[in-house]
Amino acid sequence: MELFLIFTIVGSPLIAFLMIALLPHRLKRIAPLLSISFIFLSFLSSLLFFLKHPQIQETPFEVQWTWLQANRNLSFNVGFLMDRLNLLMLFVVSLVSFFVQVFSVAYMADEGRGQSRYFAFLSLFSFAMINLVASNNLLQTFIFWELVGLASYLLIGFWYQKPSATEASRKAFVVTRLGDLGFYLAVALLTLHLGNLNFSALNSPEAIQSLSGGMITLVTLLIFTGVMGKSAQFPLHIWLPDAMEGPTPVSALIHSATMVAAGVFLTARNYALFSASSISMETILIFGTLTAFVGATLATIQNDIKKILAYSTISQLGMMMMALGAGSFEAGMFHLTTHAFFKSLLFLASGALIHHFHTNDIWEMAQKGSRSQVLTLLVIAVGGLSLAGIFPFAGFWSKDLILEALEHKPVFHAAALLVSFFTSYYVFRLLFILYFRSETPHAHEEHHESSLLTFCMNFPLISLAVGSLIVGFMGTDLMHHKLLKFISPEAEGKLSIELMMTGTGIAVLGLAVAYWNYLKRKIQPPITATGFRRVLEKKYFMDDLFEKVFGRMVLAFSAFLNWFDKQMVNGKMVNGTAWSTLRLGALLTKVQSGELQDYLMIVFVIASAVIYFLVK
Amino acid sequence: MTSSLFLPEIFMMIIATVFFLFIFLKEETVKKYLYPCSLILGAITMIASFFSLSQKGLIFFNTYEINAFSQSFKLILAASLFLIVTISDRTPSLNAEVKPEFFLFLSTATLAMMMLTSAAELITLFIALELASTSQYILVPLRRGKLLNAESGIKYLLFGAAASALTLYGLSFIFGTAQTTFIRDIATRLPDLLHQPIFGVGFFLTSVGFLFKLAAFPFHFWAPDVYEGAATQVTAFIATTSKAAAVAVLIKLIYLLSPSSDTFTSVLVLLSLLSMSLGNLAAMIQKDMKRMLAYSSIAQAGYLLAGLLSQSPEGYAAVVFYIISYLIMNFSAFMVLARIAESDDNPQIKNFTGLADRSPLLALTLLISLLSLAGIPPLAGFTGKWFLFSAAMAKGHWLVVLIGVINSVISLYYYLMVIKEAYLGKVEGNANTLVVDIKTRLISYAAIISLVIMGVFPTPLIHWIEGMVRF
Amino acid sequence: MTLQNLIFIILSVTTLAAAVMAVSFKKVIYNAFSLMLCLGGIAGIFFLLSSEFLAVMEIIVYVGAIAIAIIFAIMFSPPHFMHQPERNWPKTVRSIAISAFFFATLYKVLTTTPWGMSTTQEADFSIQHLGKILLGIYTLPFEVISIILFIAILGALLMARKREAHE
Amino acid sequence: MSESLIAYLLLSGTLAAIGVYGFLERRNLIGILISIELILNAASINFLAFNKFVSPDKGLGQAIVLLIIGLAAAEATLALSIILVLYRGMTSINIEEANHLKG
Repeated sequence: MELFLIFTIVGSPLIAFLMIALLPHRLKRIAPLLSISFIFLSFLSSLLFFLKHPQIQETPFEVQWTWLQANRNLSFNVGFLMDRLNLLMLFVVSLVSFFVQVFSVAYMADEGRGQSRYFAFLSLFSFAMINLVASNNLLQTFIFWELVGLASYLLIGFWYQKPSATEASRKAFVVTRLGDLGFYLAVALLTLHLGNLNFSALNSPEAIQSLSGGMITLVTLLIFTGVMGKSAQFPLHIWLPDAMEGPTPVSALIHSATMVAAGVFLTARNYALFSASSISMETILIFGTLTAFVGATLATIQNDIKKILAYSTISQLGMMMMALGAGSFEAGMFHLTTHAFFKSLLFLASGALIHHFHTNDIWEMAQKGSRSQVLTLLVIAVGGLSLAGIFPFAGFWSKDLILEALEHKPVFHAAALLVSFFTSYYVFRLLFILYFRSETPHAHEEHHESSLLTFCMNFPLISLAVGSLIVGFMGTDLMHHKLLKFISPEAEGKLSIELMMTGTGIAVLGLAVAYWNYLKRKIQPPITATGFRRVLEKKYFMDDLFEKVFGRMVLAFSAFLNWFDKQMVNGKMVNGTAWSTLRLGALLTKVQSGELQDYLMIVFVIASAVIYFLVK
Repeated sequence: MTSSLFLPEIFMMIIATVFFLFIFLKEETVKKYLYPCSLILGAITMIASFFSLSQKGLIFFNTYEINAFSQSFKLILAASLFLIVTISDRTPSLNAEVKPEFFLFLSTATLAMMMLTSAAELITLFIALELASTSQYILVPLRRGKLLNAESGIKYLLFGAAASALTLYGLSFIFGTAQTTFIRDIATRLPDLLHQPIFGVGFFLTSVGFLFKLAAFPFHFWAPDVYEGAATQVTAFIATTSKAAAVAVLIKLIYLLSPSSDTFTSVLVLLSLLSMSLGNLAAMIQKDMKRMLAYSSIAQAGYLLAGLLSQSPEGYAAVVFYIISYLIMNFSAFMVLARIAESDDNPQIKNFTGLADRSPLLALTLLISLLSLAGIPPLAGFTGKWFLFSAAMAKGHWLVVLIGVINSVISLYYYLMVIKEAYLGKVEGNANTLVVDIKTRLISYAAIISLVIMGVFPTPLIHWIEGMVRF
Repeated sequence: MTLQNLIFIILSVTTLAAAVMAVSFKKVIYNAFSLMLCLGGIAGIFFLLSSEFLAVMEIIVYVGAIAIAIIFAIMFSPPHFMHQPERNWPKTVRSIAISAFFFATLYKVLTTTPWGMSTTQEADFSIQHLGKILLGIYTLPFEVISIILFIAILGALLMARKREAHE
Repeated sequence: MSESLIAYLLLSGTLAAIGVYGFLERRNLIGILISIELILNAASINFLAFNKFVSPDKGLGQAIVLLIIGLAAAEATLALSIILVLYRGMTSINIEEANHLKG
């Protein structure tokens, strides 16, 4: 029975994918139905599994078979592990997938024939992600890690005619592969040194003892490069904002809630191994902090709603990493869970706006009368308040847990507070612009969407909004730390009142600055990129010292970071690698000149050289 | 009875004769019967090879050795010929009047390759190689139309002639030092011979002819030009069957005669590294699909060499496993290519646009075969590479494994370009649906399933192979 | 210096000189005639190596068939009074360097190897013995050669037929 | 000298090197074919020299050379016919003009 359930969990999206892929043309229309019902089946099965094994916390369930038997005592296994960590992830992945797919029915309604392709890819992605989560060993995880990357690549480039989409998918691919190279090496090293890649074996005290300290550091850092690629940690974060070229539901599912969280999950999965190396933990903490900071500051000056959310995702991923690096496993995973809900909610809501206004620009949305979209704005507010960490929304609880974890590291604690400030600033900036700066719509143009489509759009929004409200409470005293205990039985999760006050205070500070800038002073939308400078030079900036210190610094510093990001990290470091590889390829084909005798010269020279070498 | 030992070859010869007789028939008759006839004959040879799997013996005055290794390879060769025949019903770039000749030369080439796997004597080996080459020299310029056919034909022939001249020169050195041409006799004298560098030189020069067939660096230059210039079916034959035969011979030669000196191994290491890096890098900028597959096959030759250079039973088994999976994945890529090819028979990568809309099955076949070529788990290509690299790693060839892994990463780039075209591209105007006949459907399903099964449950196959790679 | 040595030297010099001419004259027809001379010299070398039968075969097959076929082909190809391309000196120098490198390595290999000598006394160079070998251990290659010749001729015919079909 | 193996081997080596030179330098396809014949003949000389001085069986090398001569004939026939096809196509038998397939 357990086995059957596990197979249903991991297999149903694959069945959906294959069925859609092989559907004859006439039946392509039922693709969304197939996709949605199978992912729901997957969710139900994991729920059922949990209900049958409420004690899963104490006794994880594991099955495995031998896959590759090599000569020595080295073999690779295929298997599934069910413990509290995966079950949590399984709930998150399948539930968010389900909502996103329902939403997609409405969002992609105009796509025509492409729709079945879209749902096939979504199913493929869900399959890969669920298997990544359910794997019981590192190699299998790696395999699905790659498959997840492939699905993401296909979905980012879904709107193929747009050159920017193609470019973005290529970039996402190249950058994440760059990180995966490290992961691959880590797998190879661990295979060689341990021979058993099961997570239970990897994280056992014996394995950690058998490896030298340097080896643990090396391996964990190599795994972390993979994590950096997938979870968009600085400086490999650059693919994520570009990945917003994909359809918005895709961004909601992959680039905010699930795939990018895979890196955090992988770190959590091998937490014992990571904890064994203090250098690795420090590295994670430092990179997490950098990422959180860079992401949050960059989010403050974007005008594209998806870009705001993308940078915000980067920053939140950095926060999760900070929690992990600081040694608080449960805080990181708790934040991952709450983040999955409110961020997918935000993305879907922004998708609804984009769908309605046909633009990504928040200023344009405001011009076209975003105020009229009451429901959408309401859920954005729920998600945004949660993201900003305002009591009593989900993000509040998880963020405070992170702050608590950082309590004994003053520098990082300060950095986290700074990040909270920026977060709150850009959230309120978004809300203020969309609601208070909105013009009243001139005419009430009727949208003749069918009621089914309206339902498909609203149902996920409302469900996720409710989720964002209640999930937070599951980690609190009120609910006896249910979620936290679920993540880790030892979790304490006591929140000190001072910390809660600082967190809220910082958030309110962000609100205040946003209020000053966008409601009081009414900063105008920048006309062009250079127009931005003009904003900075406006006289009324000087009116208030408070603003001079914060408002201007925030904007200028963010602008500088944005420039640095675009020019240096993005241009030279990463694209340079891809570019030079391609150039090398072009150079090599120069040898293939089409002249037979040029070929033969090389042949004879090399043959003679080999002979010379052999006789020497 | 000795003739039963020669069964698969006899069937090949009968087939060749039948196709020869077809030349003299009227064109309508040929049109009607040739293709069904070739399918039946191909299937029969496959069955004959299957039933002679367990035979053992020496014929032709001990120059011809029948054993599990040779018989298994004959089955592989017969199967791959059968596959090539199945996609030869619609040949846009071959004139109808040369179809019988096309099949005739295919079958003589396969006959020669079967002989290659059994030859226990170097001259027999060489002559069989020449028969295989000669048949392929004719197949390449058979293509009609542009001048490219003659150009690729002459390039292939002259390059091949240079390679076989070097082989012959090497053979003369082996003959001069070992004083015999029987492989087993040489093997018994190996301890004496290994002192003499001239034997190593002779061995290397001899292997040039087979490295040429394998398209390994630096004997690969013909491959892109010939792949592009020849008809798709011929290209598929050269890319799959011919390589399998070359691999069989190289395994045999290295297994029995390998001067397992460090210098020889380092030569192989160098060739392997250069093959895979050059192939993958050059493939990235190709527009023509056949040319891209040519470079990709050069890279695959590099991976195969990585298994050969380990010079261990695991390595040889890995090479055989890989060549079987390579045959399947490369063949299915070519099958899709042949279905796509319309009038000019040289599909560009952009011709794959919207394949998923035109024919979901073909697109899926292409996806699986290309991902397998790139070595994405859990497909056969990955498992094969895993065996290859773990054999190389066991002998401490870290560099090869590292570069191999980096190369797999690079290769994914250009395979994905095609997949992206197929799955994300939209056909402009009205997308004409590709009609996929039942035979293609069956082969597609079989290819997909076997690639997945070989990837997920490789153990039975690898056990069978380990039993067969023994002399 | 024995007569045999003298003959060897004369034959070698003739062969090599003819070979050089066969690859260096700009007019192909001269190359072909030089090739015939060179092959004749090689036949003489075969004779010195006690293989009279092969010397005869060399003359009959090579000089009589292959070289003649080449000359026929030259007759079909552009007339030799047509414009001859100028010598490409960089390419010539490159080729000389490579072939010199090739020869140097061969020289090194050949001169450093201690060649074992045959110990058998009764040296049977006879045609009868050759025949026994051809129909003995070389039965299969001998048969395969016939297939090769057959398909080569068929292929050549096919090319010719194809050409007609095109025009 | 005529009784020393090395003299024959060096003769054959020189012949092969001349063949290699012609192979790399000649632009005329027939010239290239001639060069191939030179290399094949060099190998034949090798075989016969080894046959005479090294091999215990004096028929082996001769048989091999006989087979090589047969092969050379087949190869030449085929090469010439393809050359003629090429000539019909581009009214030239210059190998450097057969360079459309590249990259």
